[in-house]
Amino acid sequence: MSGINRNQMAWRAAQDIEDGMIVNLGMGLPVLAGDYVPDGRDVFIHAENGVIGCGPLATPEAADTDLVDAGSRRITLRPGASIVDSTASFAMIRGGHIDVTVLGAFQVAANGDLANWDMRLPEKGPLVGGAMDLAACARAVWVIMEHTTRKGEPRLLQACTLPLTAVRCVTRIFTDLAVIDVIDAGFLVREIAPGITQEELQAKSGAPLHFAADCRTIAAPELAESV
Amino acid sequence: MSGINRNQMAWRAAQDIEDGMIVNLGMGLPVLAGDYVPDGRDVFIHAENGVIGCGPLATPEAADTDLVDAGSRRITLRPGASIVDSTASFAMIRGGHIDVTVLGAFQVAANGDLANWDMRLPEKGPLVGGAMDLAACARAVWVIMEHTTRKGEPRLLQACTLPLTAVRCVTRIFTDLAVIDVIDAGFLVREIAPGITQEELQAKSGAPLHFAADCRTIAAPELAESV
Amino acid sequence: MPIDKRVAAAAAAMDGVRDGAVVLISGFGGAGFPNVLIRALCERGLRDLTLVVNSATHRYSVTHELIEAGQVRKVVCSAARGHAKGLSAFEERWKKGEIELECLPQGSFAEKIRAGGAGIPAFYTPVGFGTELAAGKETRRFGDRDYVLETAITGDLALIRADRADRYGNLAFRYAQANFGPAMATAARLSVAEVRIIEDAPLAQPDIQLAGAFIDRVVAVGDMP
Amino acid sequence: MPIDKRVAAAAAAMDGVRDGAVVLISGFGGAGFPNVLIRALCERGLRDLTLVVNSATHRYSVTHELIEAGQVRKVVCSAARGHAKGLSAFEERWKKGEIELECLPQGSFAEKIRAGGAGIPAFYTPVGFGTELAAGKETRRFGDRDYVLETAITGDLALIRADRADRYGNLAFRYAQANFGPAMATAARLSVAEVRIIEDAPLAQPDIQLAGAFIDRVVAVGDMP
Repeated sequence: MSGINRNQMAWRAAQDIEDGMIVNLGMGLPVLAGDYVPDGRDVFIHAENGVIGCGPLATPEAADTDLVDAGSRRITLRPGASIVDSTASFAMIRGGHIDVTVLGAFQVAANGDLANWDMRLPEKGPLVGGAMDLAACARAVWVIMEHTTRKGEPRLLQACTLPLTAVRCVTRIFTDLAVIDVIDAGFLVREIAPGITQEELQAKSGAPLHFAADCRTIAAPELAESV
Repeated sequence: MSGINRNQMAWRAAQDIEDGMIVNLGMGLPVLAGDYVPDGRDVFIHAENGVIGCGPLATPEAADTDLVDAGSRRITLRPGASIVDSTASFAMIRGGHIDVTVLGAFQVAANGDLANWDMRLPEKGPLVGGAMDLAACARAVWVIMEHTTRKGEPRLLQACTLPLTAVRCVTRIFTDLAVIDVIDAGFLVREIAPGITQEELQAKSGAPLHFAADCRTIAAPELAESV
Repeated sequence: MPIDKRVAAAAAAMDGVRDGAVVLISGFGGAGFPNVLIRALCERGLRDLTLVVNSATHRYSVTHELIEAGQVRKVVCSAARGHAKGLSAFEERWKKGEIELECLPQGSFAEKIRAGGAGIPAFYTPVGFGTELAAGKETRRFGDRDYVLETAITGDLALIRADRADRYGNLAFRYAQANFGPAMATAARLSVAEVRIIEDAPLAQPDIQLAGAFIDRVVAVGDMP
Repeated sequence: MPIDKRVAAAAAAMDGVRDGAVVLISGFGGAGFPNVLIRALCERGLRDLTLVVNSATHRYSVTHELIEAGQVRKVVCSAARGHAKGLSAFEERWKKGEIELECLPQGSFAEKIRAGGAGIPAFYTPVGFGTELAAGKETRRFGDRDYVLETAITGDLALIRADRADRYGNLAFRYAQANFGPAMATAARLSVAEVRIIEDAPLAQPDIQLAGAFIDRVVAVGDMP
């Protein structure tokens, strides 16, 4: 039971990014989703450090120390991009001006609670960054994550056990096994990876799953897993 | 008993504006004070609409609809001037970044309470503008006003009878008859207009006056009263 | 589909605005009045509007046309007094009890709008404490000073004026033209800008003073009349 | 006397800074770190500093030099984790209880500093509600949502980096260089900027992104090393 690969997960999330949206992408898989936004959809990617309209990564020759995203990556600007300071950038986030944020996560609860910032690493200091602002205030909060931990423990839970990022915020989850909405009744499976049964999915989840009447198979193209 | 004229009042207030200060001037006499800042003192005049560094009024040929002060006067910019929006302009005021504001007033109380925004005109709507922000938050609040009303009633009072602009805010008052500091004990007369006795000044004031040990005569140059 | 926020006419820029709308209107000190948009709004003939505007009446603004047309139920402002000798259209109706008035210190007016756009439901300010404009408002002491609790303002529609725009709705202002405009654009559900000119090319990044993210529609109207 | 905020050397720009100072330091995402000023501060050999800085440790910043030198008592930040495999200088001292840590959501961190410079003693934000970062903080419901009360941050010293300055302390930033700098400059008693270049002529009005009113001293340090 393998599910879809990480590039396919990013691809699948990207399909739901709508034309004209302002989108904030967390590090890792969410940023990768940015590369798979379908052609013809005009999207502004926001970075917490104030860039409104991130373009592709800069080539080594074009790289500029001052033109970076929140992950310190040297980027370019898309046409129509602008840049504001941190106060204005977070005013924009908190004020509900980000249409969707796509975040990584450790755990999501059936009521939409999100835990994505603190794994309780005993040796490391805490790092919250803009995660709480984005999770609490973006109009839609989507998560991309593996359906279970490496040890096989479920990440979809009745209640999160790790420290929360924000309460009742997640609206959609893209995993290697399914696409799941969070609704009042809990987890609603919309799509399921090829070859996975509903029973198998439930067995890998820590809270009851509802299945949409029109629940279908995730239709992702073949995409080689990046190294 | 005439006291000094309005130009001399403005001149006198201007002498206390220090080198390097950021100053906000209310309409009328306070703006006039801006013209009398001694040569060689480098001052930035702030206007509530966001201009930091107002220059002289524009000539009719140079006048620009978009380059105005808070009183809708077409102005110029001084070297080094910048302009911010209203939110930032009032953040600057409220944050204590204006060294001194010079305001007109109807009444000042012995505890520094200021009444300068509402004369209770029965026919007119209220107009507070930025007066409360400036009075409550500038580092120093100075008032230029006639010592009494046209009817001869005192404007320096034990307690204001008109609606307050801000409590305990005024630190210095320039009238046609005196220069008065507001200290914990009440009004302290620092300077007195030529030919006015302490008894005459007290008679025209509605609260006890203290007189500084070194109280002296206001030394204003001859300045013709403007028409 | 390439983003394109340009609208050909001011009338079309008012599509969807309804009776009872809360309308934020920029302009201060004679600069930044979106007079073409205010007239277009007036022509829709709506009722029960609330205007959030620094001056209820200003000699360079045409808000009085909305007021004279009986379209305004309430005004939130810092200045409600006309310049002329007689009563302004606003003052006349206000005195008769036909228009409700909320008068605010100008900095609180600006900050409440900024809060509305920035997801801050309420904040404390020292301004107004001990005055009748704070009557009935909650107060609280922090350190050795007293503060007034002010809540956010949001609106259904923002009308603002800028100098230049591009198809993305990015705006550049001249001199003191911005004033309340940038904050208002962040605080309204539908934000419309009138500008002197819409450039064919995107505005250069350092020239952009308000991100197009906050603007829904932009209309080129040429110079101020 | 003509205003002139230029200082010849970074060391002189630290004049008057004392033990126990609360120091606001800009920089985020790799841009806007005032590394020359941080080193100059370090060379003063002060004690018990509180650093208000987005990242306790960042691979493009030299705040770790202050930490390694034992000059830091407390860090207020949104990111307290090093990039390297091992413990960062901060993490090591924090684990030993030698440095106090206040970790904040980044937007609350920014807004608290903005509030400090804008005369707002406290504000409500939805961010952090229901999380351990809001533990012990006052909460309040407005409408159908719960909010956390956050109080202002002010400092004794702000160290920020910009691209260009003039004698008045006016600043222009490049791209994402501004980040926390403008807010920090408004919130500190003494605000110092390092810049690539100080122009002889005043910066043009539309180019000024932070008014010199907020800057006390400016030092030209050339390009980032």
